[in-house]
Amino acid sequence: MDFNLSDERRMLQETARRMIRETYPIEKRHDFARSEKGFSADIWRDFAELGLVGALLPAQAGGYGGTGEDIALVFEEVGRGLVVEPFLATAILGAWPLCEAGGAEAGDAGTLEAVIEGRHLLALAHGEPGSRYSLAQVKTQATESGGIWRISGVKSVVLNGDTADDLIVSARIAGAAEAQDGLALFRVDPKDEGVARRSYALIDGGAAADITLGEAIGTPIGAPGEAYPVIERTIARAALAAAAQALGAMEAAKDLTLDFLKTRTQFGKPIGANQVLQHRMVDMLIEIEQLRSCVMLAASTLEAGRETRERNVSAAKHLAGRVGRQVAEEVIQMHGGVGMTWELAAPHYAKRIVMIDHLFGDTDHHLERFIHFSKGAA
Amino acid sequence: MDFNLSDERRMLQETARRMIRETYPIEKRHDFARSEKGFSADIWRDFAELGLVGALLPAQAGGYGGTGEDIALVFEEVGRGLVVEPFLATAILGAWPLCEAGGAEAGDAGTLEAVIEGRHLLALAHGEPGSRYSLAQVKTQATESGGIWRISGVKSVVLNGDTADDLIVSARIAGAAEAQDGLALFRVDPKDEGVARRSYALIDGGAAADITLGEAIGTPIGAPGEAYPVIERTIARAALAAAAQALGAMEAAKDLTLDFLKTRTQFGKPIGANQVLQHRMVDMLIEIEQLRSCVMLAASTLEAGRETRERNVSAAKHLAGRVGRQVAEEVIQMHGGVGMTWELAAPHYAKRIVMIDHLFGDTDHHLERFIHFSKGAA
Amino acid sequence: MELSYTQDEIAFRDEVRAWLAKRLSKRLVNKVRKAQRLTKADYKEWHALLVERGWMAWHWPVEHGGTGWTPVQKHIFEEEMIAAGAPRIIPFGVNMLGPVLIEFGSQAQKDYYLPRILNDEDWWAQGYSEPGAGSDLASLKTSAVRDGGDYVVNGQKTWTTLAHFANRIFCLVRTGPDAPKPQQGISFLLMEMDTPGIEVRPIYTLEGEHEVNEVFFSDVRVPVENLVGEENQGWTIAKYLLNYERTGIAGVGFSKQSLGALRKIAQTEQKDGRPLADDPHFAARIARLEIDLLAMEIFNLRVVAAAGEGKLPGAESSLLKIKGTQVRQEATDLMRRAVGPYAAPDLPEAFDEGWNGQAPGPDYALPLARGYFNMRKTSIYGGSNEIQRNIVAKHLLGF
Amino acid sequence: MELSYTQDEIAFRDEVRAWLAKRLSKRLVNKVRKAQRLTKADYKEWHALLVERGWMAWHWPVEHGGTGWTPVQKHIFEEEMIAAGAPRIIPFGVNMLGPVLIEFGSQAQKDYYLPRILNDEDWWAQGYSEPGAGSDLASLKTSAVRDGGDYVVNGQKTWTTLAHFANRIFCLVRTGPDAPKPQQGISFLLMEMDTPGIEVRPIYTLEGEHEVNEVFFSDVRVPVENLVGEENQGWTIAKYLLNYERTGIAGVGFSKQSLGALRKIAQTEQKDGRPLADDPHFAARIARLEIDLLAMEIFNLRVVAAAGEGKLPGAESSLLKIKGTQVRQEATDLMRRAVGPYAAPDLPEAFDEGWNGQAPGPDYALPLARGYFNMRKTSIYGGSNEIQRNIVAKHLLGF
Repeated sequence: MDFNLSDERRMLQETARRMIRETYPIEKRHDFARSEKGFSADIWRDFAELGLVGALLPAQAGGYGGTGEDIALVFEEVGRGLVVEPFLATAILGAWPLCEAGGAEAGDAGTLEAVIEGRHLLALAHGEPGSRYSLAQVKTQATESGGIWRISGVKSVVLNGDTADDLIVSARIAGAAEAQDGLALFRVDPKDEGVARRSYALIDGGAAADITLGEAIGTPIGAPGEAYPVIERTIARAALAAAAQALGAMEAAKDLTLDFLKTRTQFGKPIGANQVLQHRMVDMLIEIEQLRSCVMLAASTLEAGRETRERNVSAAKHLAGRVGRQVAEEVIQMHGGVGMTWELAAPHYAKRIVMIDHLFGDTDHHLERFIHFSKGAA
Repeated sequence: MDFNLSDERRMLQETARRMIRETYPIEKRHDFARSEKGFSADIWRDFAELGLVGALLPAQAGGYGGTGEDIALVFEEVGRGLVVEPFLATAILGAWPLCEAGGAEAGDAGTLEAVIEGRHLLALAHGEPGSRYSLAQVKTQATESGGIWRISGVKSVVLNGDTADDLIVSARIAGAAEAQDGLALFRVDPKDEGVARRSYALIDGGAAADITLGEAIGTPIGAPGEAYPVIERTIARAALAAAAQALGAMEAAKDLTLDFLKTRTQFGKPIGANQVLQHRMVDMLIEIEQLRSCVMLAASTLEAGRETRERNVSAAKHLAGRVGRQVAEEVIQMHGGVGMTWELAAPHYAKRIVMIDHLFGDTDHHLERFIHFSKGAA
Repeated sequence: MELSYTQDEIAFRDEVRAWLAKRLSKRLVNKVRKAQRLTKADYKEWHALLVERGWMAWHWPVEHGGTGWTPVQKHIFEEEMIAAGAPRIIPFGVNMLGPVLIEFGSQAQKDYYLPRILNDEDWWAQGYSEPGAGSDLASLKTSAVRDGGDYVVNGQKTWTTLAHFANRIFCLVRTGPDAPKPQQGISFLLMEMDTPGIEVRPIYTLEGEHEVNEVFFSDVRVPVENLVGEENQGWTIAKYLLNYERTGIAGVGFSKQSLGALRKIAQTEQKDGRPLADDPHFAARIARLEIDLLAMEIFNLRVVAAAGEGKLPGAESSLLKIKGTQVRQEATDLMRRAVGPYAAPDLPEAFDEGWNGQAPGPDYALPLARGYFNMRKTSIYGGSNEIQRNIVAKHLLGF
Repeated sequence: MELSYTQDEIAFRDEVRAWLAKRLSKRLVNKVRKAQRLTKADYKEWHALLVERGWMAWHWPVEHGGTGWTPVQKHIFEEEMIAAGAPRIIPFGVNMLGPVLIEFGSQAQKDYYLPRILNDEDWWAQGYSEPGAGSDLASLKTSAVRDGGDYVVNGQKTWTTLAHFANRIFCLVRTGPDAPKPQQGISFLLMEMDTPGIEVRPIYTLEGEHEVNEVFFSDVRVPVENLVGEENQGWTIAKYLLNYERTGIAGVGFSKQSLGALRKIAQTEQKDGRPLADDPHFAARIARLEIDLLAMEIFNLRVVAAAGEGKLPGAESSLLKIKGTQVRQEATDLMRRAVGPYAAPDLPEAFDEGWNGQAPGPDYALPLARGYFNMRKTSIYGGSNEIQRNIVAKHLLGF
């Protein structure tokens, strides 16, 4: 049993933390987050050069990491820094289907190399209006004719969908609207005339897009009809990343709040002299440590069998949502009036923490999923 | 809109409160609760003489009350005094089916007169092994032959079942095990050779019995096969009574705790000087006021239509369970070590409050029931 | 005990309801329902209706042009306004300064200001909070120094709601810097916003909205006649207002509105091909909220009814404030949950009246995350819930 | 990072597991599983096995006859004992007094008492708490006044677990009544229970059980040789013990046992004709508990592993204590809920070994309400959760 990071990982952690701390003050972050792209292309290339994208991908894809531990580690720092660059969209959601299904092909290897170098952006267009958090509910249709696949449907809230150089699109080639069988993934050129993108900002910073596909041409990734396991594993990675990101954001928000409680005075003493606030901080601390433990567990079993992987990822994501609400609300409440303002960093952390619950399944969704994958363990 | 008690009810409340406070110290209560009967027959007669039984029954049954408001009022005092005498078993669970279904008949009128005078005890034998909190799940069978009804089955945790002079027994004459149709109520003489009773104490004081019926002879109450509405209304009254009892117990327990916090010192100051305990007391206070409001609402609509009655009773009973756990646990926790001892009254209140959640449906059961009866209100 | 309204109260409710149905414009209701930004003109339109009907000063006694309503009537009026989708009545003039002037103002002040409030001629702002003196008003620093016939005011106020719409402001200022206790040296002063030396700067909230402001005072000269009450009597006035009857503090009407909207959303949103409202977990969340609200409504009415019998709600207001904000916040939490991924898109332009674009998801989803974050303020302003608990601990529990 | 046990640790676990399977009697396991009252003879039987195997002093260093186990091994040992259904090891001699004597005892004390603990010849009780000095040990009043070669002890101890089984007791007593700080005048004293003037009176818990006691001291003469450490050094010793490595403080093993039992019960109990475990609300309650426990197990192992690297867990123990008791209490709460009406019957006689009656409901239901109420103590004893939060606020958060 060993809870310590290896030397390589410790270095990766320190690199990421330092770079984010030094180059990413909150004002610049807001500028990036509110820009048209929703992030900074320059900073993204800097992150890539430091190896933070490659750390999220396995060797066979040209990366140098990609384990659960790597993902948790990088995304904890992403969360701590309130980073809006497209780590999730490009390095997890976009790249992993390529790694898994087509990593060996020359074409994809070139793409992944460009991804790792920060030159190529991806997005996963999977969710649809009404699909909520269901992974299998796909109504977008793909049909083949003369060796050409054409895709039609609507994809919603595609993270960084507007700026992606390639879209990874899920579509149904057979089966009922909620069947796991019959799904396929395609690479779609966003400049295809059958692709219409509509971009918008997200409330916690960054951008997403709704994408309408009308007979858009797609290149299959992996065997059409058998994409569900790839989607499930990709979303498991993304959910772990989101939980780790929430953890990092909570740590930072907790530290800011602690600092505020110690320095801001009211009725002639620091606010933190109030025992109730101290005890509530302790309760936050406990739950953050619980979340950290659960993220570690999910990270360490990300490459395990399906039941274990899904169960532990759902435990972590459930807890991220449950603890997240508590922490976000306490952070605002303990800051008082200034906790409601744009000016401070703390409320932006609160927004990010809460909105992570809307990514890849909320706390209720993952509790149900945990129950489902626990049946065997009873 | 008027939240004040009428003069008559205020007098009833004062009478009950004074009598219970003066004649019912906690040591005597323990003696009653741990006696073989589980209560004091003498005290029961005193209560009846004061009119506290009659207040729970309507005029047509010889009583002088019986509205939701009367029930809530008396049971709040029963809860405040941690009373173990068979108010629930006799005056609500036993008497109301007679009132509703057979109150006009001469035989039952005599019984009810004796009940009101404290000379006759009743018990409702309805729950069965495995029926949990379901009202319709009755496996006990009744069959008629030559004008004689014979009843066979097992009834569990029958409140005051061992000391009842008459048993009111539910049984099925038709339909599937969980159907609402096909239920009947019978009056059964507990001395019938087909009746075997096994008595035991309850963890929060008082006694109950498991009752095995083997071809026991029963007299129908109301029309056999159509008893479900009577059972439902009776249990609604009982659930309201239980919620009001929980409310009274919580008020008393809260007062004891407040007193303890102000008088017991630690680290050189009263325990109550701790701001965290003050704030937690305030949270208790809020929830107790919420419960009080909900009990008032359920009481005022007890005679309304089925949906309104059941919905509001379930709201109150749900809240009694939810708030009850919080209050009971805080009461023990705030008392510290002595909160774990037999000697103090506070932990006995905590036990009563928690165990009320096991009567007539717990907090989850009533939340579901509330949802069910809210469908029309959306 | 009778938990329903009397015939008279029902008649009153119907009168209010009918009036609102007739007079309140669909345009305004639509903006309120869509959580769009209300302009100064919107508020003025709404206030004008109230003025016309004689209900502007709905909190005041009859002799000053008010309605003389009972607490129950006031409660009904508030509920009906909210249910009808009316904008809120800006309270600073009519509900705050008005009662203060009636109690403490000079005859000249009453004669001048009260009619202007009654006719909605002034837009008042409230200058209480300062940076570092939010819940702790006694530590405020803005100073007013007597110089001839004027006070010269220097300092800063914050959280000044809609000060950018206001032409007047009432402020607590420090006139007695050497008073033995900090709350003894405070006075209550009226100012015009266009007095030289007053500057309003916006504060942007965490959703990026401009609703509150900072107001800076540098050498602002205010005539001595604008002092309300005695010099250094400001604390008494502030406390009078704090204890002033507040029927709407629990926000029951708002929560009922939210709950109704939530139920509709949960019926519309799908989860695995069925309405979200049928999901046992979500249904349980809604039901718990609904039960809390059901109880709180009775709790609130109990306090209102007691006020009608002359029992001033003291710490009970604090209990209602705490529970009320918990319920309101929970309602907005469930709304953002209900719409799943569609809670995330943020289109600030969609909250302007002119916008006729298409929301990424369902229309109703757009304001929900904003609403959730915005509603966090309710447990902070007007005395945070922590302050409220301190008050209850002291006054109701005797700690 | 590697969250699983090493090969060596797995081998150790298997060794412990095999030994327990072989040596622990079915009779004892049965009593533990049924929550029956354990007699003194039961504990002695279990202790004798440990003595025989050389694992009695599992917490001690090798040089004093202990096991020298790593924190991870200790953790494994505790988990396996609980999983096997072993009684608890009475900690007062072996886990509390032993380490104190090793650190502070005289050579004579070590020579005499340590072997007797190793061989389970003494049953020690702990005399710390007093009425009015539970969490606040510094205010204790039991006095020890020097008189020739003896201390004369007067006063009262309380919450003395199983003192009615003990032949010896270690006590904190006040020897320096005039010390400038109250914690400076305290000493650590060993006594024999049959010394004249010592009287043990039972305290009955809220379930009516006798597990703890009051111990009264009137003019009890204790030889000066029975002082451990220096006179007035008692506070240092008490604090040493408080910070002494506590691997089991989170009670993960107990909670895992409870969770397993709970899942079985929920599979057996029926709700509307289906297993309760399939009810979405109950399933969600169990799942939330399970996730909390899953997380806490890793959290606990992180602290254990850090201890193995020499990092003494300080305030982390407090975090684990708080969360640990919350989880244990939640587990017992769900168990009593699970059995519905059958939680209510109480048959005190059913918890004696001889009882072979029939429970009113299912066998497993009988101890559940008792277990729920009994488990409330875990957030009170050993420093209440409020005290733990104070400790964390001070030491981890720097308030």
